[in-house]
Amino acid sequence: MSNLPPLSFYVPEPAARPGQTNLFSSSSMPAAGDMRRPDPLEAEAGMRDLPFGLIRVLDDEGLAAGPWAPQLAPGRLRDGLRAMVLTRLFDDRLFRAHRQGKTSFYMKSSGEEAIGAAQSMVLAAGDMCFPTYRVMSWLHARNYPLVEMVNQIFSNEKDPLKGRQLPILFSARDYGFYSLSGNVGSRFGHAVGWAMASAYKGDDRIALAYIGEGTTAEGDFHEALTFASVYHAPCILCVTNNQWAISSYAGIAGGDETTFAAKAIAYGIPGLRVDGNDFLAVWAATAWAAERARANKGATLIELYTYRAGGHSTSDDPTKYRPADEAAHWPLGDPVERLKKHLITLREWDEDRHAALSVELDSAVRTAVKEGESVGTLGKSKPPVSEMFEGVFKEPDWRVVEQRRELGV
Amino acid sequence: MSNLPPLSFYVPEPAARPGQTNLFSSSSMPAAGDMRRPDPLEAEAGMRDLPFGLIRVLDDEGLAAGPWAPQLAPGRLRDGLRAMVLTRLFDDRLFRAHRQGKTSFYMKSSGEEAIGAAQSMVLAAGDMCFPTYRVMSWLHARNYPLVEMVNQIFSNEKDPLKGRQLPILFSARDYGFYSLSGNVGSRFGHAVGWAMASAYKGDDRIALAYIGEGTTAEGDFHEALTFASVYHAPCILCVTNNQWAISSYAGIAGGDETTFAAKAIAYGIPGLRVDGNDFLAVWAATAWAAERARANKGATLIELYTYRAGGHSTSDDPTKYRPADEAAHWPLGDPVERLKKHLITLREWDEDRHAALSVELDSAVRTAVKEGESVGTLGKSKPPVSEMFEGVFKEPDWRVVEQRRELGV
Amino acid sequence: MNMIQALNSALDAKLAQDPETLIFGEDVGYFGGVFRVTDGLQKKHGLKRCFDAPISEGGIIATAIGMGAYGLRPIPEIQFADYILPAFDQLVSEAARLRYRSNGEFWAPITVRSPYGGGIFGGQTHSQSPEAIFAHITGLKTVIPSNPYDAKGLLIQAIEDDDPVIFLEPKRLYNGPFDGHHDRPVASWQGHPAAEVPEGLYRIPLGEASIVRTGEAVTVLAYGTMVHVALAAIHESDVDAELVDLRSIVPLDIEAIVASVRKTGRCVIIHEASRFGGFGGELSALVQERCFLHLEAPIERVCGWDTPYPHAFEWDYFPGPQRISAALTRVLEY
Amino acid sequence: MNMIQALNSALDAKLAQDPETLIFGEDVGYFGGVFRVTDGLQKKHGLKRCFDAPISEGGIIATAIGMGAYGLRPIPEIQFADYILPAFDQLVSEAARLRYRSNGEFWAPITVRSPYGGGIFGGQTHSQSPEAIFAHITGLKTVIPSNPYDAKGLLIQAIEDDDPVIFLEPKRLYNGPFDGHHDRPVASWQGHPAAEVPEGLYRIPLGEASIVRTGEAVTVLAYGTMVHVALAAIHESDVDAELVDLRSIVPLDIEAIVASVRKTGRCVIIHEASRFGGFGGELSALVQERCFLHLEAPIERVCGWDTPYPHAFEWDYFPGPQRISAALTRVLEY
Ligand SMILES: Cc1ncc(C[n+]2csc(CCOP(=O)(O)OP(=O)(O)O)c2C)c(N)n1
Ligand SMILES: Cc1ncc(C[n+]2csc(CCOP(=O)(O)OP(=O)(O)O)c2C)c(N)n1
Ligand SMILES: [Mg+2]
Ligand SMILES: [Mg+2]
Repeated sequence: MSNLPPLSFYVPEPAARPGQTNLFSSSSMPAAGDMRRPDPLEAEAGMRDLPFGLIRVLDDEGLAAGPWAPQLAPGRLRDGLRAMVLTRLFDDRLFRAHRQGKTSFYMKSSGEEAIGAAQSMVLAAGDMCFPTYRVMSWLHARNYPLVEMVNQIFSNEKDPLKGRQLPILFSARDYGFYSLSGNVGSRFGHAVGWAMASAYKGDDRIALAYIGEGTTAEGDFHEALTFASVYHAPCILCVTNNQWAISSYAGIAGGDETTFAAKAIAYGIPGLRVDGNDFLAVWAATAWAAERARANKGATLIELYTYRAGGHSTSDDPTKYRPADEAAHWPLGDPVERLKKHLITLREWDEDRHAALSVELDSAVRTAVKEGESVGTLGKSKPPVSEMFEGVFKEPDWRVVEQRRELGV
Repeated sequence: MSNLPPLSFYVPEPAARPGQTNLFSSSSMPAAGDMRRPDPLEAEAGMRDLPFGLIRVLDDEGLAAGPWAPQLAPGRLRDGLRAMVLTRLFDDRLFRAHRQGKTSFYMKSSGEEAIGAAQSMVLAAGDMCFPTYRVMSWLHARNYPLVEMVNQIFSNEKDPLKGRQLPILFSARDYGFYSLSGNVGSRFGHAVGWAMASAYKGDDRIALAYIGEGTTAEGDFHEALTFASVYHAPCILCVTNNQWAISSYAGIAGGDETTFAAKAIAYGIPGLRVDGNDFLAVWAATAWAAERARANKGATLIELYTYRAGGHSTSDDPTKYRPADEAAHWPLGDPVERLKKHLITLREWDEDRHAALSVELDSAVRTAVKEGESVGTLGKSKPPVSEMFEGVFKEPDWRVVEQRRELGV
Repeated sequence: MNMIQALNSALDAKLAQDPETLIFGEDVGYFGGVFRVTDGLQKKHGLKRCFDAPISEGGIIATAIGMGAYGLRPIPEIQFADYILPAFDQLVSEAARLRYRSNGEFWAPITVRSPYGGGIFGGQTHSQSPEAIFAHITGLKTVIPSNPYDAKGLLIQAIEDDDPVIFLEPKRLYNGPFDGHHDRPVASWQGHPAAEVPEGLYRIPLGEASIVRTGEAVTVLAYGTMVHVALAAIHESDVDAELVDLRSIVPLDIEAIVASVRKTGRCVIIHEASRFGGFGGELSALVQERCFLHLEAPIERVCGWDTPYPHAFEWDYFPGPQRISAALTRVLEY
Repeated sequence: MNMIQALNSALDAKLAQDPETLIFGEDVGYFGGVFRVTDGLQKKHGLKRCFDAPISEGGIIATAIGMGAYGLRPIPEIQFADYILPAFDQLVSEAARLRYRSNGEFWAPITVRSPYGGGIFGGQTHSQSPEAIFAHITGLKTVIPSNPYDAKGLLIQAIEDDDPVIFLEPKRLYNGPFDGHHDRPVASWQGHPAAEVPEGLYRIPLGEASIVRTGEAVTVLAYGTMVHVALAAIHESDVDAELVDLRSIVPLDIEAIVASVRKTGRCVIIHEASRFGGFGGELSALVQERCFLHLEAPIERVCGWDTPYPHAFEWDYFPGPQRISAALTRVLEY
C-alpha cells in the first residue's frame, strides 16, 4: 500500500471552455438506422445494450432509416414541424419581451423543440406530462392559447395562474401539463404516483416526466425510478441531456462515466438513448415506451440526447463558460432544420411553404403578445391583490382572512 | 390503445409468508470459483457482467476455489473466525440482557458476521468504515474493548457516548468506525466526502460504507454514488442484501427487478455481487475494490448477498411476516460454520479448538457484561445529567447554560 | 379502544367507504406497521389498498402527491416522525404549494400519518417532535390528537380534507394515557372516557380545540402527550387551571385560546419539542398580541431543553409534571 | 465593496490562508456562481479548491459533512435557500447532531452559504426566508449579515467555527442597501460606511448583535434586508427607535435584546418570512418572558403574510416601510 502513489483528487472538466473549440469527438455517433428495435414487450434483461447506443432515424440526407422509423403520415410531420417552429418563434419574441422589461424572467427551449412536440403528439389526451421549463413545445403542439401563455409570462391581470408563479412555470391540466415549479426534479416522483394511481383505478392513462441531465443527481430521480420499478408504474421517464446545467457540463452529473440511459439498468427497466434532435427518433422511442407501459410492462427511461443551444435563462450568459460556437459544432444538428429537410425530401414541404408558415406563426405570436400587452405587462397590471391570499388552503383560515383585512384588499 | 386490457396495479410479494416454505428457487446460485476476476485497474465498461453473477470462493466441501480465492495465512483465517464467533456470542448475550431489562434496545448481526469481520481485517488502520448497526463484527475484529460496548449498551455511567445515543449506535473513531445514527442511509454520502477529503489531501486512506438493501431506496444512496462516480472518490460502497428490511422483503426495494450490484452500472463504477456468508469471498472482493480505490480508480459498489437470520431488532418478531424456517433454507449456509469447515479442511482447526474458543470468548463476554452490570444497567446508572447539555455546540451557549441551571445539574 | 385500535378503526372505515383511499408506507402491509396501526388492513381490504413501500420517505410522499393529483386520497405512513425529514422538500415545496401555484388545477389531498414524541426510550431519532417546522409552512395542516376518540375523528376528517395534513400520533399515548410519571405503573386506556370509540365514521373538525378542564386561574395550552402530563400537573399542584388541548396546530383555534387567556389572565404553554424556535414561541406571541392587557404574569413555556433528544436522560429532558407544576406556581405567584 | 465582493474577499482570504478550506456547489467553479460570489476563486486557487457539484443539495451537504469529519473545513454553497430543503435531513439529522451523538469524536465544521429572501421578483422558489426552521434545530448556528463589512467578518468567523453554520445571504442586499422602496432608484453600496471592507482576514463574533441606531422609544429587532427597511421606516415615521441588527439568530444575543427592550419598553419584530411559526414568534416569546414588567405595549411582528411567496404580489407581501411605520406608530400610541 505504501509504495503506491498518494491519492489524488479528481474534478471533471468539460472538453472546451471559452476560447477553445469543442469538436465533440468523445461522443461516438452511431449512424441513423443502426440500432436494433426489440419488441416493446420483451424483458429488460435482453436489452441492456440499448442504453449504450443511440436511436437515430433521420440521416444526413433527411431520410428516415432503420427499424425505428415510425412511418408517420406527412400531415403529422407537418403538425410537428409547426409546433417546433411556433415554439422557437414564441421563445424568441418573449425573450425579447424580457429585455424590454415586460416580464421578470424567461427560458427558451432552443435546440430542444423536437422533444416536447413529438412526445405531446404521441401521448393521448388523457395522459399527463410532468414537464420541465424546457418543454413548452408540448403545449404548442396541443395548441395551448398563446395569449394565455403571454398573460402568464407578463403576470398581468389575466394571468391564468393569478400572478402566483414565476413566468413560464405553467400549469395546464386540460392540456396534460402538470404544474411546474422552480425546484428542479421534485415532480419526477409525482409522475410515478400519478401513473400508479391510473393503474390502481384500472384506467388506461400513462404519465410522462422530464428531468434535466443535471438534475438526475437529485435523490428525487432515484426515488422516482425505484418506485416506478417496484410497482411497474405505467410511465415514461425522460432525461433531457442537453449537455449543460446552467454552467455545469454533463460530466458534473456523471455524464463522463456512463450514459444517462444506463441508469435504467439500476432499476431493471429498459433504457433508450435517443437522438433528441430527431423528431422521428423521439417519436418512435416514445411510442415504443408508451406501448410497453400500456401493456402493463411498466416504466421506460429515455435519455434524449440534445444540446441547449441558448442560455439557461434570461439571467444567463453562456459565453462565460462555454465556447460561443459550441452549438454550431453540435453533431446532431438543429431539430427544426432536420425535420424540415425530411419533409422536403419526402416532397411534402418546400421553402416557400416554410417561409409562409413562419410568417403565419410569427404573426400569431405577435398578436398574442400585443393582446397580452394590452392587458398589461409586469408591474403594469396584475391580478387583484386578494388573489395573493387565495388558494393557500381550499378554504381560507383566519390568518389569511385577518391579513387580507389588514392589507385592505 | 382502446383494445388493450386496462392497466393493473402491481405490488410485489415475497416467495413465502408464515406457514409457507421458501426454497429460494428463484435465486440462481453460481458455483464457488465460477466467476472471472478482472484486473482491478481495468475500465468498468469491460465488467458489466459482474453485477449479475455471484462471487463465491468457499465450496460445499469447505475448499477455496477459483481466481477470487485470496490465499490467506491460516492465522488470519483464525482471527476472522474468532471475530465472527465473538460477535455471535456477544449478540446472544446482549440480546438476552435486553429481555432482562438491562438495556432499552439491541440488534443482532446473526448470519452476517463474515461481512464486518473480513472487511475490518482487509482495511487499514487509517481507513474509515461508515457502518450500519449490523456490522458490529467490524469492531470485534479490531478488538474493541467489550466492556466499553457493554457500557454503551447499558447507557450507564461509563457509557463512552455519555448516554446520548441509543444502544449499539456506536462511534469509535480509533477503530475506524464512524458515528452511527438511527436514520438509515444518511451517512452513505459522508463516506464519499471523507474519501474525497483523503484524496484532496493526497493521503492514502480510503472509506468503506454500508447500507442495507432496503435502504438503497433512499435518495442518499443515489446521491452518494453520484458524487463517488463524478469525483472518483476512493471508497468501497457496500449494500448488505440480507433479504429483509424489517418486514419488507428485498423486492420492495427493487430486488425482484435486478440485482443491487447492478446499480453500479448507473454510475459507471464496477459492481461486484458477492456471497456475503463466505468470509473468503468478502475478503477477496473487498481487497480488489481497495486496490482499485488506492490506485485512484475510484469507487466500487459491492452487494453482499446474505440473510438476516434473526429478527430485525429486539422490537421485532420475524415469524409474523416470514416462514419461521426460512433461515434454514437459505442456500448459502452459515458464515461461521463455513469458515470453520474451511479451516478444518485445511487441517488448521478442529472441533476441540473451536469448542475451546467458544468457551474462552463466552467467558470474555460474560466478564464484560458483569463488569458493565457492576457499573449499572439501564435506568440504574447513567452519566451525570450535565452531560445532556454538553456537546450541542463545541462551546455551550446561554440557552443550555441557563437550562442546566434551571434543572440544577 | 386504545389509540392504535382507534386509528386502525378510522383507516378501516375509510378504506371500506372510499375506494379512492389507500395506505402505503414502510412495513404497513402484510405486517401491519411497526406500531400495528395498519394491522389486518391488507388482509381485509386487499394488497392494493394497504401495501409496503420502499425505504424512501421522499419517494413515499412524492408518489402520494402524484396519486393525490390523480384524484386518490393516499394515506402514507412515515414510520417515525424523525424520518419525515428526507421528505421535507416534497412536503414543503410540493404538497403545500401545489394548489396555490397551479391556481387550483392540482392539489394534494394526502394525510401523512407519523408517530412522534418521546417517552419510550427511543433515543434521538425515535423521539423527536417536529411540529414547529410544519407549522411554519404555509399550505400544510398539522393535527395532533391526544386520545383514542379524537384520534379517530380527527384522522377521518384529515383524510377527507382536500389539503395536505401532517397527522402526528403521540406514540407514548398509543397504549395508555401517560401522565408523565414514568416511574409509576403503565396506565391503559381501559376505562378512560375517551377510549369509548364508536365503530364507523365520525368526524372532528380540524381547528377546534377541546377544553379538557375548565378553570379560572391560568390557561394551559398543550397537545398530544403533554395534555395528560399537564392534567396531572394541574391536579398535583391543585391549581384551578383551564387546560386547552389544541388538537390541531394548523389550523389553530385562536378563538378558544384567546377566550381562555382573557378569562384567566395567565398562560403556560407546554410541548415536548425543544423550546427555542418551537411552536410555543408562536403561541406565546399570539397570546401576547391578543391578550396583552389581560396578562397578569409572563407567559411561560415548559418544553424540552435545547439539546438533541438524549437517550439516557429522557426523563431529565422531558417536561414532566414537576416542571409544569413549578411553572404553574410561578405564574400564579407572579 | 458591495456584499458580493465582500463575501468573495472573505472566501479568497480563507482559501489563501487555510489549505483545509474548499468550496463546492452548483455552478460555483469556473463560472463563479450565479450571483458571482465565487468569481475568480477557481482560477486563483485551483480547480480543487473551488469546484462545481452535481445538482444534489443532499449530496453536497452529505459530502461536506464527510469532509468535515475528515478534518477539512468545507464551504458548500446552496444556490438558493429555497433549495436547501432537499438537504434538510442531512443538516438536521447529521450535521447538527454529529458532535453530540458521538461525544465529540466527530463533528462537521461546515459553513453552508446560501442566498435567501425576496425583493428580486424571483417568485416562490427564489425568494423564501427559511431561517425559522433552522433556528429550531439544536446544533445548528444561523448567521444573517446585513452589510458588506459584517458579511465578510461573519463569514470568516463562521468558517473558522467548529460547528455547522447556515450562512444566509440576503440576496436583495448583494448590490446595494435596499430600504424597501422598490419603486425608487436602486441604491448602491458605494459610499455606505459598511462598504468600507478591509482586505485580509478579520472576524466578527457570532452571537453579537449590532445596534444600528440607538433610541429610547421602541426597540426594533431585525436582520438581513429588513435592517435597512426598518431603518427607512424609522426615519420616515420619525420615531426614536433603537434598531438592533441581530446578525446571527443562533447564537442569539439575548443580552442586547433584553437590555434594549428594558430600556424602551416597546418592541417591534420584523422579518420577511411568513409570520406564523416564524422566528419572530421566538423573539416575541423571549422578550415577553424577560421584559414582561417593562412592556408598555404589545410586542408587534411585521412579517410576510401567511401565504407562499407570490410572484406578482411581491411588494404586497413584503413587510415594507409603510407597514413597519404603521406598527411603530401603533406600538407608540398604545
Ligand atoms: C432543487 C433545485 N436546485 C437547484 C436549482 C437551481 N437550478 C435551476 S435550473 C438548474 C440547472 C438544471 O440543469 P438540467 O437539469 O440539466 O436542466 P436544463 O436546464 O439543462 O434543462 C439549477 C441548478 C433549482 N431550481 N432547484
Ligand atoms: C430514514 C429512516 N427511515 C426509516 C427508518 C426505520 N427503519 C429502521 S431499520 C429499517 C429497515 C432497514 O432495512 P435494510 O436497509 O435492509 O437494513 P437491515 O436492517 O436489513 O440491515 C427501517 C425501515 C429509519 N431508521 N430511518
Ligand atoms: Mg441540462
Ligand atoms: Mg436488509
